[in-house]
Amino acid sequence: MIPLSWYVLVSAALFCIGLFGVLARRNAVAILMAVELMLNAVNVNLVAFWRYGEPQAMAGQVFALIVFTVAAAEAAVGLALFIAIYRSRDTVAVEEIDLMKG
Amino acid sequence: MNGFDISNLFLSIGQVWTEWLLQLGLSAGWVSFVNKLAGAVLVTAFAVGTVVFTIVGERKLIGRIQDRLGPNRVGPFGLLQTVPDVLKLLTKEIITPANADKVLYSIAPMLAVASVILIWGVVPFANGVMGVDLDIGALYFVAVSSFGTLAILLAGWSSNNKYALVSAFRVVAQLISYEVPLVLSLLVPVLLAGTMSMNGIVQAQAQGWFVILAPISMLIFFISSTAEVGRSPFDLLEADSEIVAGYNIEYSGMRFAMFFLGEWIHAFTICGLTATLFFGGWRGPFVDQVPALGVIYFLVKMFAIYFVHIWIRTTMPRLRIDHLLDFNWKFLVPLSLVNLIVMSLAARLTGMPRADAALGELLPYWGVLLGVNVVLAAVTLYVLGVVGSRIRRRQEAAREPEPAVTGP
Amino acid sequence: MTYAVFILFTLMALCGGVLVVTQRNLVRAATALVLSLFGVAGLYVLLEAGFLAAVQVLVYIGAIAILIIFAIMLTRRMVQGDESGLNRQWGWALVSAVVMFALFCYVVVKAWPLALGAVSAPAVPADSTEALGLALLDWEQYVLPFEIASVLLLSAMVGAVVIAREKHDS
Amino acid sequence: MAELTVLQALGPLSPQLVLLLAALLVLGLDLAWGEKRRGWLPSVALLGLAGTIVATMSLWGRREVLFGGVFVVDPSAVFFQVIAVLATALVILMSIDYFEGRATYTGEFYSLLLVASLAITLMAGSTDLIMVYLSIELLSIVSYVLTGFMREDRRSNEAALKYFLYGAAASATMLYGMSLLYGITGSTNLEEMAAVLGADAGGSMSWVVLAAVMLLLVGFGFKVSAVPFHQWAPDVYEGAPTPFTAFLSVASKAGGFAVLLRFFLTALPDLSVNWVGLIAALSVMTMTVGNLMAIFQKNIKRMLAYSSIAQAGYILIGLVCWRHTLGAYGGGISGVLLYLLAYLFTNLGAFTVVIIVERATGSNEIADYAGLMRRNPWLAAALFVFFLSLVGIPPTAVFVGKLLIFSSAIRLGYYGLAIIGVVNGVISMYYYYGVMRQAFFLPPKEDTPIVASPPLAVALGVTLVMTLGFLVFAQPFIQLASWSTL
Repeated sequence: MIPLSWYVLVSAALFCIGLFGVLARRNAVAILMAVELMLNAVNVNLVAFWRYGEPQAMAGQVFALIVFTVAAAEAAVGLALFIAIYRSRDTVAVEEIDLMKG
Repeated sequence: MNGFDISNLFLSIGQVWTEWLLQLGLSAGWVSFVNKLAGAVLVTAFAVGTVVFTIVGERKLIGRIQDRLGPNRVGPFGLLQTVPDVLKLLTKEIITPANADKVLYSIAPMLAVASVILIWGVVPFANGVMGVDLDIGALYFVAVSSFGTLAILLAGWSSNNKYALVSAFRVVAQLISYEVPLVLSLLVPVLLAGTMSMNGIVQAQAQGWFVILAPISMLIFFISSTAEVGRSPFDLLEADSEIVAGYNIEYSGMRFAMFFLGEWIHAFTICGLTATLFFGGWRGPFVDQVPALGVIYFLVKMFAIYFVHIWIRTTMPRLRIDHLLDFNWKFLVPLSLVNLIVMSLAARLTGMPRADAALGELLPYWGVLLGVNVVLAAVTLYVLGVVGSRIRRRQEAAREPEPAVTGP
Repeated sequence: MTYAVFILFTLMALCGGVLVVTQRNLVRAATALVLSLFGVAGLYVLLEAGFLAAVQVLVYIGAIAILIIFAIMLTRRMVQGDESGLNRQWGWALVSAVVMFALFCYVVVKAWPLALGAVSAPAVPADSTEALGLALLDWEQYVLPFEIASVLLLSAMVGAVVIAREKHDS
Repeated sequence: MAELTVLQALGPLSPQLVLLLAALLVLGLDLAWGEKRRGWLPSVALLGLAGTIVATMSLWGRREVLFGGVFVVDPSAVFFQVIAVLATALVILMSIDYFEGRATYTGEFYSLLLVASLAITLMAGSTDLIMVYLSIELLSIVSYVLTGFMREDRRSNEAALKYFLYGAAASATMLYGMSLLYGITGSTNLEEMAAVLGADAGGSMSWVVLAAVMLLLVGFGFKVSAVPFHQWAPDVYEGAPTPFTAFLSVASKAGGFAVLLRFFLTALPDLSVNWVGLIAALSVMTMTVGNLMAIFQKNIKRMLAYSSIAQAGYILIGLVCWRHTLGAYGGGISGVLLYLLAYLFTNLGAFTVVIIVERATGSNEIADYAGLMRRNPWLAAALFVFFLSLVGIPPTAVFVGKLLIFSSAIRLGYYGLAIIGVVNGVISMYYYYGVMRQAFFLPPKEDTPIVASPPLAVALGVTLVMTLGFLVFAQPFIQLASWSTL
């Protein structure tokens, strides 16, 4: 069997890639995609811990399912916001959205 | 191993084949790998091979319905017509538009074909004769289908052509919307069978085909799967008279052929699923004694449903996009939700009959479920009638000031 | 064999991820996201969570990724910009991500051994999908999160419609 | 604890059920009633909240573990439920006139506001990481929508986008921490987690737990807007519809603290990692940065945003002093709870004034508060009282909270924290005085008097009375807070 730590490392790598995307991308949609990567990293962790912990107790899988649900809801609301903001100013580049500063 | 059993032809062939491989000196791990590979090749070959005949069959049928002869030149009765057609398509030049996104442009057709062939992995041809008997087969089908949407979306976008893009938008609107009633109606057989395994669903229909127990679900599934395939009257993703040919307008040669192939496979795949989920799949007389018969029953059912598809295709005009979406969101989705709730309540209240229940025990079960469906259908029709007449009255009231206008 | 499959899916997930955060073209980035998500689904299969793998494909690829691509297309004027997809502080972002990863590696390796041999885990019960379903509806387990999740979806739906709907011109 | 049957389990959940029903009812009535009777929707929502309070009161003093340990009802949860419901009711009063002619979908606003309130009540009782995460996200997602509710207002849009991006990233980070905690302890239940961590004698888990706690703090810190996770707050406070800004500053923050308290005191009480130091550092940064940045603000909503950040810093001191209990009334945690309640009335009062002025002048610039004294002396006086309370001058409401928190810090020997807190209070006087100077000593730009519409006047009256008479009126709450020390 593959050691648990391998999965956790893959998940850590995926999380850090997502983190980089969140910090470095200009476009709001791209940032959202990076956040999705982070959430996936979390899910890899959860499922791996479920598998190598107690597979009879479903906590990890339930948690992962809840993360799916939340991710879907978040994406829907986020994309609705992007569309609304795009209507009002033709850009979703985060640096150009700067009406308020201080 | 208990020798070769002709009544269970396919499983026996599998056994003989496996033993032969083992005798060749392969290790057990390799044998299972080779078996899986062979299974995949077989299923794919079946899917692709069937297309060759369904194309001819469909063209001839459409011809008859439209009072023509259809193809009749190549081979006996024109049966081999597809062969030169395929050759022609494959030898055409593959053109990539100058500003297309090349990577995505070439990925899209493969994805389109893959998504439908993958579905065949879980369709049972006979009891146990299937790619994999996943315990989540029904969910797998829905999941894999989503690649098809993605493929069309990518094809439309990467072609850098506005008609293709418009088509891609329609695709998202249509396919994603119709996926909702599709999944909701799919849940009813899952609920009645108590399993998501495709084979398990067929086995559960020993107590009556689900088309009898849940006809409304069957209708919803049938309608929304027609929309998923994008066939008339839901063929507006490629409405040739409006957006030339839709998402695949820029494609040619082999790549176009792949879209074409994917679409045709999808068309009868959906029929195979309808047969499996609602019409008892491989079930039929004497199938328990002679399991090999299941394949024949399954194919007969599948093509019978496919015939209805073609029939509809030739007789129904295309819908408009707003009508199409209205129909889905304002009719199909609410109906399938209500249907799901009602069916689960009814199934819960009557209780599932045992696997070996006699006819006398089964009849009340059938009666209740069928009765529930009839009542639900009656209520639906009544509501439709009331709403429809109200809308009509409003339209007439709006029309009155202009008596000069006639006709629709 | 399992290792090869693991490495394949890991590569899919990670390479897809890297493409997501570096690709300038957003539709390509979204396609890379699909690749990455598919790799993750593969990892679920390896972990014997088939149901989650199917849900991953269905929800993430079938809904979220398509929604994202759709939003990109709707707002497509900005997709074809010439500027780089990264902002000015991308160097710092890279450094912090790498440092973070190094820290995680340290922590993970301290807690869970890397060694290949002697890895064992209890077998997954055959009906784990059913167990999951029962856990979600069990009064002594997760029925409350399950119900709250539906409230969440409902409010998100109402909210998204309110926000994205075009102005009324009744 | 004994297992409960289905009906017995629904009883302790009745506040949440009533809230949910009210939210659905508002949504449904909005559809059914149409334009004409939409004006009644806030009343329906208020009625729902009244029902919730009644249901909450029936749980006074009870302790129940529900759904196999996913959710609990205890005095602390009840306390936060009260906070959530009071804040929501006041915010609804404040919004009735605010949206006139500004936003179309007011029915959805009230409905989603009730859902947000529901989310806070759930956060207060969650004892399972799954439930903690889910209720935080429910609050967040509804908050994104409500922040961007004025779709035609570009500031509102922009605020929502920023809130969304920061929030999504913060919650994903927090979630990663949760997954690590689950991995190391094998459970998502806070109690079980505490048991596993307590049994970990060799400290082999401490690295992972430390990493997980830091990741979790990103998410919790985001919700309570603690520095350095506060960047979203000023922009969001400025852009969001003002009533919702008020909600964010008190209710949403209280929810964050509810989770923070529950998590640290249930899952990590035995200091398997030294989280007290982390919280103390967070507290110092939050107070100082919040107060210093507030000085430079020209927009009152932004100023209140930074002030609200600083207040979170004071409250965190209370968590640092969690070990301290002082007779029947007091201790660090009681201090946190009472501080939050006092802050609720005070800050909502301040925002009520802001809304009244915004409706009259159409502006949120501090410069436009010039001559408020002449245009409406009551308003200026009320604002003065609220600011006194925010600084923590006796006998106003927040003074009580500050007293409890600082005295706990001194008793436990955290002199440094107490001194930084007091110094920060002095700094904060400076910017509050800036507004007061405009209001009392500078001539008005226009002479038209400012009048408050009836609902706003009611909100102002309630908050003012509670701010001034906190010691008198809050007796039951003080008692509840002293029970509530988990």
